[in-house]
Amino acid sequence: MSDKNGKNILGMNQNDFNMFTRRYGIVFIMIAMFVLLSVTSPNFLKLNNITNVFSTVALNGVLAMGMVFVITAGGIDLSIGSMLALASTTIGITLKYNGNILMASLVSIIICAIFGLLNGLLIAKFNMFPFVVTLASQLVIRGLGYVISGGYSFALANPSFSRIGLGKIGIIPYPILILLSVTIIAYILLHWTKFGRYVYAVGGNINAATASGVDVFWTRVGTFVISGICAGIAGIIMTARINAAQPNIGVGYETDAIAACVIGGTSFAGGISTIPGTLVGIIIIGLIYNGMNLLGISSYWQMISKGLLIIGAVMIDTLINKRR
Amino acid sequence: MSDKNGKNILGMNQNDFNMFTRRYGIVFIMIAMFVLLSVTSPNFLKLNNITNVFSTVALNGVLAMGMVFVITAGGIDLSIGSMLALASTTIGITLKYNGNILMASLVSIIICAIFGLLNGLLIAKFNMFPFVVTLASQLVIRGLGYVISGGYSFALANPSFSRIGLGKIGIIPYPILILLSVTIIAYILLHWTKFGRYVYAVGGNINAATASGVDVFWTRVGTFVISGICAGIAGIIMTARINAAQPNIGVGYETDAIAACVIGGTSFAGGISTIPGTLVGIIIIGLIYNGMNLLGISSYWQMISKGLLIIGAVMIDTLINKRR
Amino acid sequence: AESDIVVAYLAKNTVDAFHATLNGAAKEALDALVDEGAIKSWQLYDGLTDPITQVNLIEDAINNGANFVVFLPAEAEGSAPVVARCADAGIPIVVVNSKTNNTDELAQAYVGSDDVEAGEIMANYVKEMVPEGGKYAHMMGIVGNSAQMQRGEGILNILAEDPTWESVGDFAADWSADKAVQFATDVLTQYGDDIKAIICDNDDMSSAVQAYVNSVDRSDIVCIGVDGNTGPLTMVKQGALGATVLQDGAAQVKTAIALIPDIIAGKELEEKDVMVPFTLVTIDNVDEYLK
Amino acid sequence: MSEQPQINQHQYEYILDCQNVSKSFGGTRALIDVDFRVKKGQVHALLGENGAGKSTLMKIIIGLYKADKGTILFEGKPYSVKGPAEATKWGVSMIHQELNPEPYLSIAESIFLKREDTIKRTPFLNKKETNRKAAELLEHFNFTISPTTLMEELTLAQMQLIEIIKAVSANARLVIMDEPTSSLDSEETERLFRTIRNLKEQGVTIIYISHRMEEIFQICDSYSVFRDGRFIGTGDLAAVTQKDLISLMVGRVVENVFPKTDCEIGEIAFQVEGLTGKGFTDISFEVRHGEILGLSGLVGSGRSETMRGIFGMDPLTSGKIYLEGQEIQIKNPKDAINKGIAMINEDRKNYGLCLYRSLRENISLPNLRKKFKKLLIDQRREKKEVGSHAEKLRVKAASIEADAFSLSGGNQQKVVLAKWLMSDPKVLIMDEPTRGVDVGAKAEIHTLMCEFAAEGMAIIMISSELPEIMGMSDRILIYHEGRINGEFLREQILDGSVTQETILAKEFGAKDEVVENVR
Ligand SMILES: Nc1ncnc2c1ncn2[C@@H]1O[C@H](COP(=O)(O)OP(=O)(O)OP(=O)(O)O)[C@@H](O)[C@H]1O
Ligand SMILES: Nc1ncnc2c1ncn2[C@@H]1O[C@H](COP(=O)(O)OP(=O)(O)OP(=O)(O)O)[C@@H](O)[C@H]1O
Ligand SMILES: [Mg+2]
Ligand SMILES: [Mg+2]
Repeated sequence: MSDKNGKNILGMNQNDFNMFTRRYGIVFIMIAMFVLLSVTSPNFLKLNNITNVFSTVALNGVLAMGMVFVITAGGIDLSIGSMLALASTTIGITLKYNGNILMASLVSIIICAIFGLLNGLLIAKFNMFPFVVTLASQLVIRGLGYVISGGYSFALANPSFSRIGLGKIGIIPYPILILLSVTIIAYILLHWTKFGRYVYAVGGNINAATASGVDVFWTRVGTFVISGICAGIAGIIMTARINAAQPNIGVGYETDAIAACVIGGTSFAGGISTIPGTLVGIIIIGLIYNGMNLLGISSYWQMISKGLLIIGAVMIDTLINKRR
Repeated sequence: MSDKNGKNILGMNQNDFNMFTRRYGIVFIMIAMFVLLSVTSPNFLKLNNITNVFSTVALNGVLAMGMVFVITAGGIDLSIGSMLALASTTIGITLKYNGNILMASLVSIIICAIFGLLNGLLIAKFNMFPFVVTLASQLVIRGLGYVISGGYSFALANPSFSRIGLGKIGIIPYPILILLSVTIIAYILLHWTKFGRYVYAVGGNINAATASGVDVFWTRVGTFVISGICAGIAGIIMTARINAAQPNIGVGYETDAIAACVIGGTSFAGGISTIPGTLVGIIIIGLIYNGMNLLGISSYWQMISKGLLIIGAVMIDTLINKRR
Repeated sequence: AESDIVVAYLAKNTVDAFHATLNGAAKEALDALVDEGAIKSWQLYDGLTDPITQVNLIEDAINNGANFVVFLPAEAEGSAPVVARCADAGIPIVVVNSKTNNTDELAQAYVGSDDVEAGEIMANYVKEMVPEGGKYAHMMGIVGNSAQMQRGEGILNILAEDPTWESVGDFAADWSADKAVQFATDVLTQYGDDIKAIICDNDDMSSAVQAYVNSVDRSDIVCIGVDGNTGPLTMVKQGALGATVLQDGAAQVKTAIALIPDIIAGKELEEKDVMVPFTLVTIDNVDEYLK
Repeated sequence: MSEQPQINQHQYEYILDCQNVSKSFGGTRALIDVDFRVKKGQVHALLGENGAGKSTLMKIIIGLYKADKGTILFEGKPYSVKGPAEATKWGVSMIHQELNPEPYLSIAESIFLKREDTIKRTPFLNKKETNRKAAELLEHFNFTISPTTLMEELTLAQMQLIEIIKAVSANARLVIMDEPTSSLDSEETERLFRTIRNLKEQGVTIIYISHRMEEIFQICDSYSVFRDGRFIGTGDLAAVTQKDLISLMVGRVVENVFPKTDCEIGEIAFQVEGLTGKGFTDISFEVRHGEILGLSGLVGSGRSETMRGIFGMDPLTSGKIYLEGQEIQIKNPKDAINKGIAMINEDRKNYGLCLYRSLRENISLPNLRKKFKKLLIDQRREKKEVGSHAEKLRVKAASIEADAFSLSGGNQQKVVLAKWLMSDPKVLIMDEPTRGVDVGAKAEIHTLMCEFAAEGMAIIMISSELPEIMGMSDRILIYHEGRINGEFLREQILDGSVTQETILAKEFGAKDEVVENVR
């Protein structure tokens, strides 16, 4: 998936091999889960179910694609869950007064981007801890969502908006297409552009980045803006899927996004991550939910399994890498 | 409050003065809030209301007293909210089969302490990030709470358990007494014992602590055990107050505990905190809720105010100290 | 004479669609009482769907001078101390929407609906729409919540006895539309055409699930839920959703508030438990309820 | 360490006896079968170049590292400790080379960390007693400061003094001092020496590590020399001269290490005037195309600070900077790089590399803006250019996709070099370019420096190694306490009119009349 290993897989030396297992060890876990589920559940491999897994993970996936930028640059964004809610109410209100789907989507993305910008500015300007800032801004953002909606949820004025969540092109539902586009853009941005390089440098060693002429301030701010934009996009998918503007949704969604990044090999210390890895992390979480539903395992055990899987993934990562 | 400034306040030098404003600047905010509320709300200064403010903050206060140890040692514990739920179900079940209040309380504290120990061991042994580990263990702990209760809430078999939450000695409700005891013990532990000194040393500079021969491993583990114990105690108060075992309770309670620490001047980087400061942080959060309820301000604005206050407190702290 | 009654309206929360409607109706009714001079003032306290918060808030309310309480419990068990506290302090309390386990002994009155009835209405509607029977799934609210438990009981009352119907499981969708859709997709994959109905504990879920099944060309599946929120009602009107069970929250809270003057006056109430019936809303009667 | 400790007649003569100690870090062999003995009651100098393994052996003794193999006897008893706490119990304490302060503890708290007093028969800290004892200690060392001051408020030198007090006050029988004077001035150094003499009178043994030769002869009784992780020799200081010691330490032919070639020196490329900032005052100098300007001075004399100021990493209070005759403004490193200035930082780990990223990313990082103007990075061209630079510098690595982390120190340094070389700088600032670099690599880097100069680059080199300064510079500026205190030309060194002693004297602040200045 990544261009990096291509030519080294044959004749890999120890170092390359480590790099390989580190980066893609998690792929084997995903494949193992696929195989296990195909065997235990006759319905798993049905086309319907596979598209279903992917359209279910689309929402979380888009969030994770934003989160991975923030974590890679050494931050964390706890406010995306509440941004979902704000996006949803914004869409509802815009549709009510304007009716234009595109307009509503844009407004929701822009509003979330602005709050991402504020997060980033507070963090980069005053050197405050991302955890604390986004923990606090999360309250403010959710509060605003309630204030502008008065706490009411309401059906969308333009019912065709829900096609974004439920419509298809051919056999592929829109949410999957959105996730794919976001993933491709994220891949290009993180792995192929200068900005992506700077994100890795800032997360890897902020002093070295400064000394190499990287604009650390705007790089950090940029990651939070990206996270905001992704939250806005995810908010559109979510609003369309539930076909209503609800200010109380999205609680705890940051957890799954962070989990996807971490399972996908993103280091919490910053500087290490891949977009394909994150995608795999997202799919694994989707498979936990889907597989356990198909097998009739209760949601309590799903919760427990997810927790154990996160710990397991990080522990394996730590043991393979033996480093902080 | 702390012994350090006592003799220096008169004839303070610049250094001491900085320390003073850093540590106790927040006290002035608390006093300002007291004055403001006394003026604007005729009911605020009633004895009943004051005891009520304190018994309301008792739960969050006990949690914050555990959290401050973890943060001071450079960690974070996101699992305390779910420990509340586990404690609650444990108490319910123990009371059902045993009926002994003391036994039920002990069991709940021990179970939470064990999960704290597990958190700590994973973090200190494998050098995993506290955020990730406790984010994951939170899911496991809450899942277990659901599993052992079957997801159902039920009234306590021994109704006199609720006296812990609602009873009084003289005019002072038990929860306040519990908070006071926990605060005093935390104060002694953090400010007067070797363990406390080591907590500061580990959070301040883990390498220096190692070089000085501090047992970094067990110090870190210890802080998580303390946090677990505090969550167990808070679980008792909570269960007694609602007089029921509820597995779905305590979601998001870690936020207020972290906020109390941060408002009280605890540095997220570790190594800086005071117990009196944390207590002030707790009271300030309690005053936000109580004051705004008395003034009839909606819960949306309470949420927003809390968020802004956290950002404000940290920003002032950053500006005063001008350091990472 | 000036009334000295200060009403504390202790809400379950201010963020769910259903409760937002209910709180809106309460505001109207209470403001009217203030205008009439029947009460002096009133204030809303937000319980944040958290029993501990409610237990704390009742103290704030009392300190703030409240001497009458209208209470919407967050939990049947956990919120019970609120009612006990009022009884202790001699403050009259009217419980609305769902009962705490001590409501019958301690509260002045209860106004609500019988959630078992709601479950039965849903089940009967499903039976009527699909006479030949089949498999159905049940999307639950947050497990352990009394509305969730009683609605489930009502569904079972009807369908468990019916040999033509078989449950494929109860799913913990936590009242959340998004989660319900996720479960529904998995259920459809697993059981395909055998699925004839998806019964939800609220209609945020049922409307979202119906929209989903329609989008995968399974509009034959009957989805139904409880509440009668604006969104689902709109869908009923548009024909996208067959029916919803209206829980007339507004009527509940209005009825409860209407009791206040009588209770203050110390009048004997005709009935301590006032039940506001659920209504099945279909395309035929939707216009009455959609404003 | 399974062998039985042999009880021998040295038992009472040697307090510490290390035999065949080896230690590797991944591929780096830091210690190879080292023997190291210290006689009781002596001040023993441990000498060796950077990276010789001195600190590593000391960290093994204090319990921070575990030896791969070897035996250590302490007063004849087999000695193996799991951590510093246990070492303290044996009577060993250490002043670490890298300062490691506990920023938020007070002086008293940090001196007595892990040795806290408790109130009698309670577990509670006796802060009064701790403060009193600390005050006493501070007074004993003529250090007028309140024991309740926080460590973070102290200057580097004060922190160093506290570290010394902390180690000395532990009532140890063996005190290890790893470069204790690196941030002390001469007066404070003299104070330390008085303390050392005091300790010696009390029968305490001291291992003294320093790169300052004068100190060694002033205070030490005996010496051991390490080179590249091996034990080279030991003896009494009375029996050797400074020259002997240096040749023991260096032990290699200098011509290979400093292959300075003469090349054409052109126009003035870079000039600063009256530069002042934190740590340096009124610095003026110029460098020409093709010239290597060496900056020499004692540790802490302000050379690095000057360069950080020029490069936009720290603010300047005043002064002007000219590039090829034009005045330029540099607000941050980005400006400097855009103008064609490159700087190799002395702190490779913190400022040089992103250790967990690939060589390719590290090398192209400062060059992306200039060389890859398109939206997307042309990865094929990047690989080609990075590859060619890595090849030119003969970086030894699995591939350019390997993590920087996996490289040896010398190769890491070459990667840093490559990243700045790729930016085609007009001016190259090299702060300690060969720190922690082995002989072979050192010679290679020096060869490369000559090549760059021949291509017309202006090079400013800071080095704390006099041979490197003398062997590589066209011109040498001497720093003393943040000011320039002299200037020498390569000719003067070649004709022998300027020697190490002359330069050292200048570094210690000698006035002009002592040493003849040609300019
Ligand atoms: N933690 C470590 N990990 C990897 N390599 C290390 C580590 N510590 C030391 N080394 C390497 O071991 C070798 C010896 O280092 P050491 O610090 O002992 O040298 P030294 O003699 O103290 O040098 P200096 O005079 O510069 O302090 C060096 O090559 C160094 O890079
Ligand atoms: N991290 C630091 N914090 C505070 N002061 C420092 C720090 N680093 C250096 N200093 C002080 O700044 C002054 C100049 O140090 P600088 O590093 O520039 O010296 P130098 O001549 O480059 O020596 P070297 O590079 O050999 O250490 C010294 O007084 C030193 O004590
Ligand atoms: Mg050393
Ligand atoms: Mg330097």
